[in-house]
Amino acid sequence: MDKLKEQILRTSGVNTLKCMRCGKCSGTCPSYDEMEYHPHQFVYMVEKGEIEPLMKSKSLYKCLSCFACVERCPRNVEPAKIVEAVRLMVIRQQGENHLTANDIPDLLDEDMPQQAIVSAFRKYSK
Amino acid sequence: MQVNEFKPKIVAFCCNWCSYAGADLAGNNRLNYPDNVKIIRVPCSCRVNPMFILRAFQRGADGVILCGCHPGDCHYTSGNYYTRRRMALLFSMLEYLGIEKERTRVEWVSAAEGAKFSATMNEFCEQVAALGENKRLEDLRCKQ
Amino acid sequence: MQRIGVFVCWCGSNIAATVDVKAVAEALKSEPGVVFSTDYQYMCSQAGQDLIKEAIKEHKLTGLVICSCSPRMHENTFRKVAADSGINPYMVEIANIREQCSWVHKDKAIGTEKAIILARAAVAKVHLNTPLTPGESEVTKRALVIGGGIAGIQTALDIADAGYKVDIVETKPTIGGKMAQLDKTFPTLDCAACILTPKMVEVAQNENVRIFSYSEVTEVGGFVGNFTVKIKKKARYVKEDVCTGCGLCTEKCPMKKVPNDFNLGMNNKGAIYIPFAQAVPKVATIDPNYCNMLKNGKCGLCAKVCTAGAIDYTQKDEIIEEKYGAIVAATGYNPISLDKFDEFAYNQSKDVITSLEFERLTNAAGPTNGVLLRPSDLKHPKTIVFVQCVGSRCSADASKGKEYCSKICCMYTAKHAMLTRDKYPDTDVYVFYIDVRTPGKNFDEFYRRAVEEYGVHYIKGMVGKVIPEGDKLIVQGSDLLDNKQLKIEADLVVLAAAIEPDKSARNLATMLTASMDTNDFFTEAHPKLRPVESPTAGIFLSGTCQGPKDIPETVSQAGAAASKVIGLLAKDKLKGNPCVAHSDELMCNGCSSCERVCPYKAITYVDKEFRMPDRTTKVRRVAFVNEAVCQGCGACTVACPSGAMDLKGFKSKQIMAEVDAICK
Amino acid sequence: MKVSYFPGCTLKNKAKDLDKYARLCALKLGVELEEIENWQCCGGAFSMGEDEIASKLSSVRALQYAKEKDQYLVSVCSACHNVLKQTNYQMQNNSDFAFKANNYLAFDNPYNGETKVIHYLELLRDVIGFDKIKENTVNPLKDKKIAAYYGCLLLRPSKVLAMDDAENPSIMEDFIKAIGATPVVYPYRNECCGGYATLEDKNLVNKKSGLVKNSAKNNGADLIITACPLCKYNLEKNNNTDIPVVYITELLAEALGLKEE
Amino acid sequence: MQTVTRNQLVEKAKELLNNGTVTRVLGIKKGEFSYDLTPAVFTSAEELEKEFEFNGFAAANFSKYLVKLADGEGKILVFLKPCDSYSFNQLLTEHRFNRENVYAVGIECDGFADYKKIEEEFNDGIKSVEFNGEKIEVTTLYDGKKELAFADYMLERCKNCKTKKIAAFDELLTENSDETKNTRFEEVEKLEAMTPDERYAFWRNELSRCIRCNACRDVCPACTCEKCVFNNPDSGVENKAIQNSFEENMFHIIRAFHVAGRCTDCGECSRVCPQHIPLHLLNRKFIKDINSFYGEYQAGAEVGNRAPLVNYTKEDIEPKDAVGRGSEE
Repeated sequence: MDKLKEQILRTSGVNTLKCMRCGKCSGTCPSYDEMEYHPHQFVYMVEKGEIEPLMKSKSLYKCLSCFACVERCPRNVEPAKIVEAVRLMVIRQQGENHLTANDIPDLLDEDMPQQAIVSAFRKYSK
Repeated sequence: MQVNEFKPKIVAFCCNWCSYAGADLAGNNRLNYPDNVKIIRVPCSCRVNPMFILRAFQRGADGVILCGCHPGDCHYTSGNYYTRRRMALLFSMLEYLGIEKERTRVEWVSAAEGAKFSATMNEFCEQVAALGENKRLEDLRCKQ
Repeated sequence: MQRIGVFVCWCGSNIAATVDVKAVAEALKSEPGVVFSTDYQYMCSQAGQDLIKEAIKEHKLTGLVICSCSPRMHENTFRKVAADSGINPYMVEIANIREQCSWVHKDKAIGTEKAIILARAAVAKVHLNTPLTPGESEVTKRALVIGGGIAGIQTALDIADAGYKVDIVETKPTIGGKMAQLDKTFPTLDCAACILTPKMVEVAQNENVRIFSYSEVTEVGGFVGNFTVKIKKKARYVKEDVCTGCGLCTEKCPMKKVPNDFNLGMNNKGAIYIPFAQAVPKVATIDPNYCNMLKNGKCGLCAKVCTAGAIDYTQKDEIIEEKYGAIVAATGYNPISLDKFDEFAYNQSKDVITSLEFERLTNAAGPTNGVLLRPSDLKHPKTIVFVQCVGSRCSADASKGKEYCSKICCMYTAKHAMLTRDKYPDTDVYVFYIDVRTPGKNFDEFYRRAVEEYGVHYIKGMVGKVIPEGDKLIVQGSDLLDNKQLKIEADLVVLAAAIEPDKSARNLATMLTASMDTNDFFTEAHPKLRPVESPTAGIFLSGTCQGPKDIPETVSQAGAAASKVIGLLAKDKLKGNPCVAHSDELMCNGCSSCERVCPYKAITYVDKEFRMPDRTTKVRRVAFVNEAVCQGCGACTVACPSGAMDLKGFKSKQIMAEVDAICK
Repeated sequence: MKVSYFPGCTLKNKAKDLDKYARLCALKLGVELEEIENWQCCGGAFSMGEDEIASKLSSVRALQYAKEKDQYLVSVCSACHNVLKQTNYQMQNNSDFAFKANNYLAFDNPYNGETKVIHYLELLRDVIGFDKIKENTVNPLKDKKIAAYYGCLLLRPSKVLAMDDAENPSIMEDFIKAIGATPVVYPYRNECCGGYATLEDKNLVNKKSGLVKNSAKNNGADLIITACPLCKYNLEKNNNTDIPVVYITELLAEALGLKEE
Repeated sequence: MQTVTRNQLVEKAKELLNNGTVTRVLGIKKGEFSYDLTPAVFTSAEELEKEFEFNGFAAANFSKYLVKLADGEGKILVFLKPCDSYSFNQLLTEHRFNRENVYAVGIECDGFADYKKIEEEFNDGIKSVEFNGEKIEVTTLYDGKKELAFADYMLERCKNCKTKKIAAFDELLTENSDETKNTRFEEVEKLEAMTPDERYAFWRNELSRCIRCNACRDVCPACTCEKCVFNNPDSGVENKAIQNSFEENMFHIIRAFHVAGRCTDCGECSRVCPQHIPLHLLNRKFIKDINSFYGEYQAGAEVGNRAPLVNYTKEDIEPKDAVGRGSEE
């Protein structure tokens, strides 16, 4: 098997073969319109081994980890875990952090809770 | 395989409806398993009296495995549930008497699980072979 | 001492390629008791069979060992050969040297050695075999059909037509089942009532059929040909034979707020009711949970208006006991509860309904008299979204829904969509589908017509969420082919809920000792070759209790089940399986252990007088096996502490002889 | 009764009210929130990678702390709660992960998911009981129509969070009823506010939060309550709709007469 | 020392004989020595006065005798100690005698002395053993009179008495008690903690002493089969007399399995074993496993209970998970 795909499957713990291509994940995704690749495509493309386009896509950072797709998937595929695994694969690479400490001051306002910063860091950088 | 490698004697009791059919399926699909496994057909795993198992050990078997339908799938609806209790207690007792627990096994094999049958037998044989001959329960006089 | 013949089959090269068949035949010659041993290319062929028959004659054989393929293949063939030659068929044992030897070993020396051992074990067993004769039992010429839907009705009609008596037990006050609730049927679009109600009348008028409506099976005993069944006739507080079904009471009943379950709670009925106009039997029933007279003794209006004098507030449940030769389960299905799927807002909006509710909404006898009005405000819905596969095809670890495809939803949804567009062309109809599955005569054509002629919008994708906003339902789902997320403003959402077996089926299966799968569908004896029989002898399956199916399939299965029942009832006596348990009364302690493990209630106890060594007599309780009920599992033989219980054909000594032969 | 309490970073800072009133109200209702010593930030979001271990260790430490005290582990912040519950679930069901986590932390007694993690709302419902809140309500919020905002983290994944029906929840509505107000049920109450995307995609967050606020308002609510500081922030930053957002604990304090003016 | 006295029992027996409640009394007959006791049937007040005995050695479980004796004319009186009462119920569950033919008087029990232990203490030459309160007075040929503490010389089963509750009776002669103790599995646990080799060595040492006198089987209240499998040529395990390894390998395992789930742990097997083999450790292993796998179960606690081996649940433990579980707990 393709190494990238193997790594994604291991990190995510997802069995992409369980997907029956119903598209409910994409029907439910709140970030759908912001995404170039949608949740069902993440699952399908990983299954086909087309990982690189996903790694390059901004869609990775649009997933809100809201678990709606995980909750509603009739096949218990857990698409969010696939998105997360691809994102981890990217940000674990040297110099590929999507967010760095230097970016932060510009993004802040005085009401913003710490929670926003720590969770964004957890999702966007290593 | 080396020629002089120890080949344990394995008696496999198989229920007629699931496991025996599973073994047949292994045959149909040409899934090899050691020849030292010999199958005895019983209508249901619950037909297997602990005395048969002790008898096998007494007569020189090195391992005994009992195969039946998966719990809930018994052809006779509940036979294998009794098997499960009987064998849990018997095997626990044998272990308590110092008989290696790796010599006994219950496995649920359905009529569709030819691959599982073959894999189980390979694994069980290997496991028993690693223990060597059963000396603790056999009766030398029963051997020829 | 037995005179045993050993017959080693080559099975062409199947066996002969890995087992030296001649060496096996030769080796077996020296086994004690073996007087003849030979090999042949195809033992199961006519020539092979003749060879065995010759040998039996020539060598006066008393027992046969056939070294061949699995006994599951040809045991019966060789038993018949034995019987034809005057040997008891149970004096035959098979050594499985194909599936469990030649096919799984490659080395010929090893295969040959194992084949010899397997043959020896079979010889050791045959030495201890005894002739067995199957027992015979009488057949009660009456059948019971449990469930009065289309499956039960058709089964009963077919059995009755063959001249046998048959009883239908139905829990509801009327027969008719789900089909009575449907509007039109696919793919012909004829109205369900028009084709069902004549059958209901026919079954009611057939002199061979009795209908126990508003009744339940509470106890099943006995065995194939001889079942004893207890049926509880629930008190309906109306004398069934007196009530004329005029319906006056139902109009006068002051209690009007009883949810009408026939219309799935979408409107109300009285506390005394007749489910629908064509109900069979057409008699009233009082719901004791709502009737004021039954609850607190105040009212009694129905009794006053009933000119026939049919009302009886003192009626009690009644237990009827009847004997049957065969039982047919036809318990049907229900849509699943949608509580776990509230992303579709079924519990949050009245305008999200199930397909069965949609049937009632479009049915002329339904709550809206057949005019399609949505439940919340009784307005015409202008946009309707149908969602398929709600709760079907879910993976086992998804912790909700069913793993199987409910099979009928694609077709009825196409029907609903088509009928809506036909009657209300100004309505937009969308169907979200994962796959459209339409195998069946004229089925796909039907679905294509919905798309091509009626302009139903089929969208490949699934709905993620239904958002009730104002008086609209925003249906958010994906259109996979267009790679878009859609938000459709709908007025009505119809969910094709998965179907599941009726809840009563599990309890019934226990009573019948019939097996079920993990989804509570009854299991058939063989998925291909015995699809309408349960593995338990004398129990047959009809309709959706066995698996999801549509009406044509149900009716054909009902006919098939009926033909199996007729085949059984046509026999005067039944032959059983002779490999059954037998208790040696001299050794039996009467301890009940065997009775407790018997899955078939085949063991009873009798007090028997025994002569003691000192010439006195003693009465002891001993086990008695009903050989017609016993299926021969052997659970009792191990439970028996004294070893009094043994299993014919698989006696302890026989099995131990095999063990000894193998371990030698 | 005492319970272990994991406040989380934001409650120590921007969301002090959420924290303060949580403690005060619980105390009034007979439960002392004992802050875990030396707790470390949960990380804000649960990392779904099966091979992510280090990022979950702070949660395991908190869980072990509660286990040793034999107490419930309570948090108010939806995000902390979600991370703690998911980590606990992984400790229970993923033996490989549990083995590695225990190896890292080198506890005397290994931790295997023994602690029961509950959200503050569960504490109110299951331990204290909404009836008791009703009894202690001195200032019933009679005329208030309140929209409960669950967001995503409080309910999902429901297999793990196991707190309420994820699609049609009732715990916050029942809470609102207990303090004498009228709950407003609206369809967006369990949809995402946009979460941490607020840091870089204001537009996305604005859209998502707008849907929630509009929906609440359209259904007649005059107030939204939440348990999550980030939700509150995101909702408040959206100024298309004018509807106040407050923490559940603030509202509870008001009802119990503990609110400082 | 027993609180219940011989005279109490004799008086009760006479009363029930006189008023016609029973026609026979099951009890113990005096022997030459105080420890030499034989169960017997008494039919008259005179016999009772003369020969009835009850002392610190009267440990025999009476229930098994009812299988043969509960058939005669009229009712038979049996005195049930807690241990006996469980066997009594178990036998009733298995329909082994007719309850209506028995009148059961429950008597409390404070434990019995183990003659084998006393004997070991004195090698040989014991002339008499008397019971006096908490003391046992032993007179020997060589050492004269010696006093032993009763508590130190109790039967193993009494030291680890599982319960003092009398589970079946028509009337109680003394108080019933709820006292229970949970020490009886300690020995089993010790064995479980050993390695298989150590266990094998332990059991080989014990079981190799077996002389196949069959006393364990003959005294066992669960062994009441019309025909014992060991005497039955058709059973495949027929074996009436000693063979070299059958005893060590088969006999005791088969016997223990046969009574598994039905054994009430009355301890008679170990008490009567002339070779001092701790047979109860086999039965208790089964009981311990049953309790841990399928929930607490006491055979004979109630009449009609379904024994664990003729019962099941769909969630039962798998054999592979069951084996060796004892040592992990």
